[in-house]
Amino acid sequence: MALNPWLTVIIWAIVVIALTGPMLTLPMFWSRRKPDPFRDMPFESGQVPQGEARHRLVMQYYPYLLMFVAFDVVGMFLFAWGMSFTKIPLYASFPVLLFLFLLAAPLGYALHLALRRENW
Amino acid sequence: MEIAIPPDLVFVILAAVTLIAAVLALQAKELIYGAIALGISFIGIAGFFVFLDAPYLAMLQIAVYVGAVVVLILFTIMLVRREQSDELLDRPEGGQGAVGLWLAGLLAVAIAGVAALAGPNLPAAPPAGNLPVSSLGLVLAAEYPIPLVILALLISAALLGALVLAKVEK
Amino acid sequence: MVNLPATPADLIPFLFAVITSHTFIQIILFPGFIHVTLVTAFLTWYERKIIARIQLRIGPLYAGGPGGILQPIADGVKLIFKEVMIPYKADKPLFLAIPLALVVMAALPFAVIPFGQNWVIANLDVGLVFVFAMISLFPLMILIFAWASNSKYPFLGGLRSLFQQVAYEIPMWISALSIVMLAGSLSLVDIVNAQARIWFIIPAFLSFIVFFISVMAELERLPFDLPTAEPELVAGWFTESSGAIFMLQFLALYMKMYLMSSLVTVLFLGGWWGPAFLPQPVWFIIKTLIVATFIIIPRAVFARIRVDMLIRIGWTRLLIVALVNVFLTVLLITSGLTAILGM
Amino acid sequence: MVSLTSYLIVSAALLGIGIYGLSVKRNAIRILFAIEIIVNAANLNFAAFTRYLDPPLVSGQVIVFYSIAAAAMEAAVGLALILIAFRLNSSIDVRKLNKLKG
Repeated sequence: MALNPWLTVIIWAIVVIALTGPMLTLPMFWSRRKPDPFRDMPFESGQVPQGEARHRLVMQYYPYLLMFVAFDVVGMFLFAWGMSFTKIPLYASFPVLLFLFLLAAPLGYALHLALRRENW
Repeated sequence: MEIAIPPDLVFVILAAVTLIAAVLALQAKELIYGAIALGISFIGIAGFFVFLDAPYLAMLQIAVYVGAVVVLILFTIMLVRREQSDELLDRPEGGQGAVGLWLAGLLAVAIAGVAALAGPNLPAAPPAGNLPVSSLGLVLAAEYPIPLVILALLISAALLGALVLAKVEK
Repeated sequence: MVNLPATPADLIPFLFAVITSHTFIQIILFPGFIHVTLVTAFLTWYERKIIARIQLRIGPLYAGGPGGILQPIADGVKLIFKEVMIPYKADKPLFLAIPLALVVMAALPFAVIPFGQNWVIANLDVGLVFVFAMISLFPLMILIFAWASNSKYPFLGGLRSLFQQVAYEIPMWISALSIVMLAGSLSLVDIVNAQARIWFIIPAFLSFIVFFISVMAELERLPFDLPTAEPELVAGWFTESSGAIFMLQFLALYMKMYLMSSLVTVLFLGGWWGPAFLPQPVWFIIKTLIVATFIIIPRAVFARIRVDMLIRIGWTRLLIVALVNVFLTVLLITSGLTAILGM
Repeated sequence: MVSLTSYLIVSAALLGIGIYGLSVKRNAIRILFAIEIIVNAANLNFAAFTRYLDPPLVSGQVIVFYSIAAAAMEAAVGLALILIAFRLNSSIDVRKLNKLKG
C-alpha cells in the first residue's frame, strides 16, 4: 500500500488546488462586475492617488537581503551536517565549526554597520 | 492503492515546464514576469532532483534559489526598473539575434547529439533508494573538509564585497 | 492494488476501492483537506473569542451554535458572494493567481506533519526542510502580490512583510538545527519518535524560545504585525483585496498559523505523545491549540514595535542566540548528557 | 525508467537557452538570468550522473551543493554590482558600461 511519498505530496497539491480553486473562480460568475473608475481606484483613504505606486522602494534594507541569501546557504549546509552529527566522529565536525567561525567575520561586519549607521 | 503513473510522462511534463519557463525568463517583455518564470524554471529543476533521488538537493534548490535569489532579483528589478525602457533594451540589434540563436542551437544540438550517440553505452539506472539523505551530510562533513572551509571563505568574501558595494553612501 | 476499470460496470467498485483506501481518507479527511480547513476556520473564531474575553467583550455571538461558532462559515459565505474588485492598472493574472498560490504553499507542508504514528500523508525523509522550503516561498509571493496590486499601501506593507520574514527565517532555521542534531533525522516522524521519553523542550529550551519568537514574527502576529499595521498602512499588503481574494489570503494566513503551531508541537512538545487514554491525533491537536493560544494572546496584550528595531532584533539578538545555541547543543551531545536523559 | 540520455538532452537544451541569452541580451539582469540557467544545466548533469552510476556516488550531490552555494553568492554580488552600475549610470545596459575603455 506504500505509495511513493513524493507522489502522495503531488496528489495532495492537486487536491488542494482542485478544492480551493473554485472558491476563487466561481465568484467570478455570479458576482456583479461593473467597471467603475471610482470604485477601481486604489485605496488611499479617500484621496485621489498621485504618482507611481511602485516607486517608493526602501533601499536602506537591501544589505539585510544580501545577508539573507548568504545565511540561507549556510543554514542548508548546517542542516546537512546536523542530521548526521551523531553518526560521524567528533573530529569530522571541526571543519563545520571552523566554517561557522569564519562566517562570524562578515556577520560581525554587517552587524557593526547595522548598529553604527542609523539608516539600516 | 497503487496507481501506475508512467515516469516518462512526468519527466516530459517537467522538462516542458522547465524549458518553456527558461525561455520565458529571457524573452518575457516585463522583467518581473521574467523573474517569476525563472523561479518556475528553478522549481522544475528541483522536480528533476526529486526524480534523481536527491530530495535534499531539491529542497536546497527551492529554499536558496526560489526563496532567496529570486526574491533578491525581484527586489533589485523593482529598484532599477523604469517604465517602458526594459523592452527596448532587450531587442537584439540587426543580425545579432540570429547569430546568437545559431550559436546556441549549434552547441545544444552538438551536445545532445553526443549524448544521444553515446546513449546505448551509458549505464542503466541502478534501483532507487541507494542514496539515503543522511549520507549526504556524512560525506559533506567527513570527506570534504577542505572545500567546506574554502566555501566559508568564499561566502565571507562575497558577503563582505556585496555589503560594501551596497552600502548607502551619504 | 486497484486495477483501473476496464468496463463501465467496474467503475463503481473501482471508485469504492479508491474512496475507502487509506491514502484517500488521509488526503481528503483526516490529516488532509477537510480537517485542515475546519481547524483553520475554528482558529479564526477562537482568536476572536479569546481576544474578546481578554478585552472584556463577548465576541462573535449571533451566527448560530454555542458562542456563535458558525461565524467563520457566515464570513466565508459572505466573502464568496461579494464582488471581486481589481484595482485600476493592477496586474490582473498575478493579482488573481497569488492568493491561490498562497493557500497551496500554506497547505502543502501539512502533507509531512505527523498527527499520529500512522496519520501522516507522506513521510518524507526531508520533511523538516520541505516545510522550511515551502515557508520560504511566502515572502516572494507577498512581494509579487504587493507589486501586482499597484497601490501604495499594499506595496509598503508587502516590503515590510518581506524584510520581516527574511529577518526571522534564519534564526528559525538555526534554532531548529539543534532539534535535528538531537534527533539525528530530518523526517518529522523520526523527530517525534525520538521524543518518546523526553520532550525536546527540556534539552533545547533556548532554541524553543528563539523558535517561538521567530514563529510569531513569521506569522506577523502582534508585537510583530508591522506589515498589517492598521494605523499606518490600513491593512498592509491586502489592502486592495476583496471578496474571494481576501478570503483565500485570510485562509492562507490562518492555515500558516495552524501549520506553525503544529510545527512547534512536533519539534518541541513531543508531537502525538501523551497518556494512552486519548488517541494520538487528539493529543496532537490539543497541544497545537495550546501553542496557538499562546500565539494569539499577545495580540491583546502588547504594543507594536518599530520596523528598524524589529529587523535589528532578528539579525543581532536572535541570530546570535541561535548560533550560540548550536554550540551548546554540540556540547550537550558530546558531553553525554543526552544519554543520561535517556535519549 | 527514464534514461540518462534524456536528462543530458534537457540539460543541453537549458545550456543552449542560457548561451543564447548571454550572447544576445543587453540588460544586465537578463544576463544574470542566463548565467543562472547555465549553472542549473550543469547541476542537472551532475545530479543525473551521480544517480546513474552503479553503485551511486554521493559526491556528485555534494558538488551540486557547493555549486548552488557559489551560484547564490554570485547572484548576490552580481546584483549589488548591477545596483551600483544603475546608481552611477542610471542604466543597466551592459553596452553603456564602457567608461573604462581607453
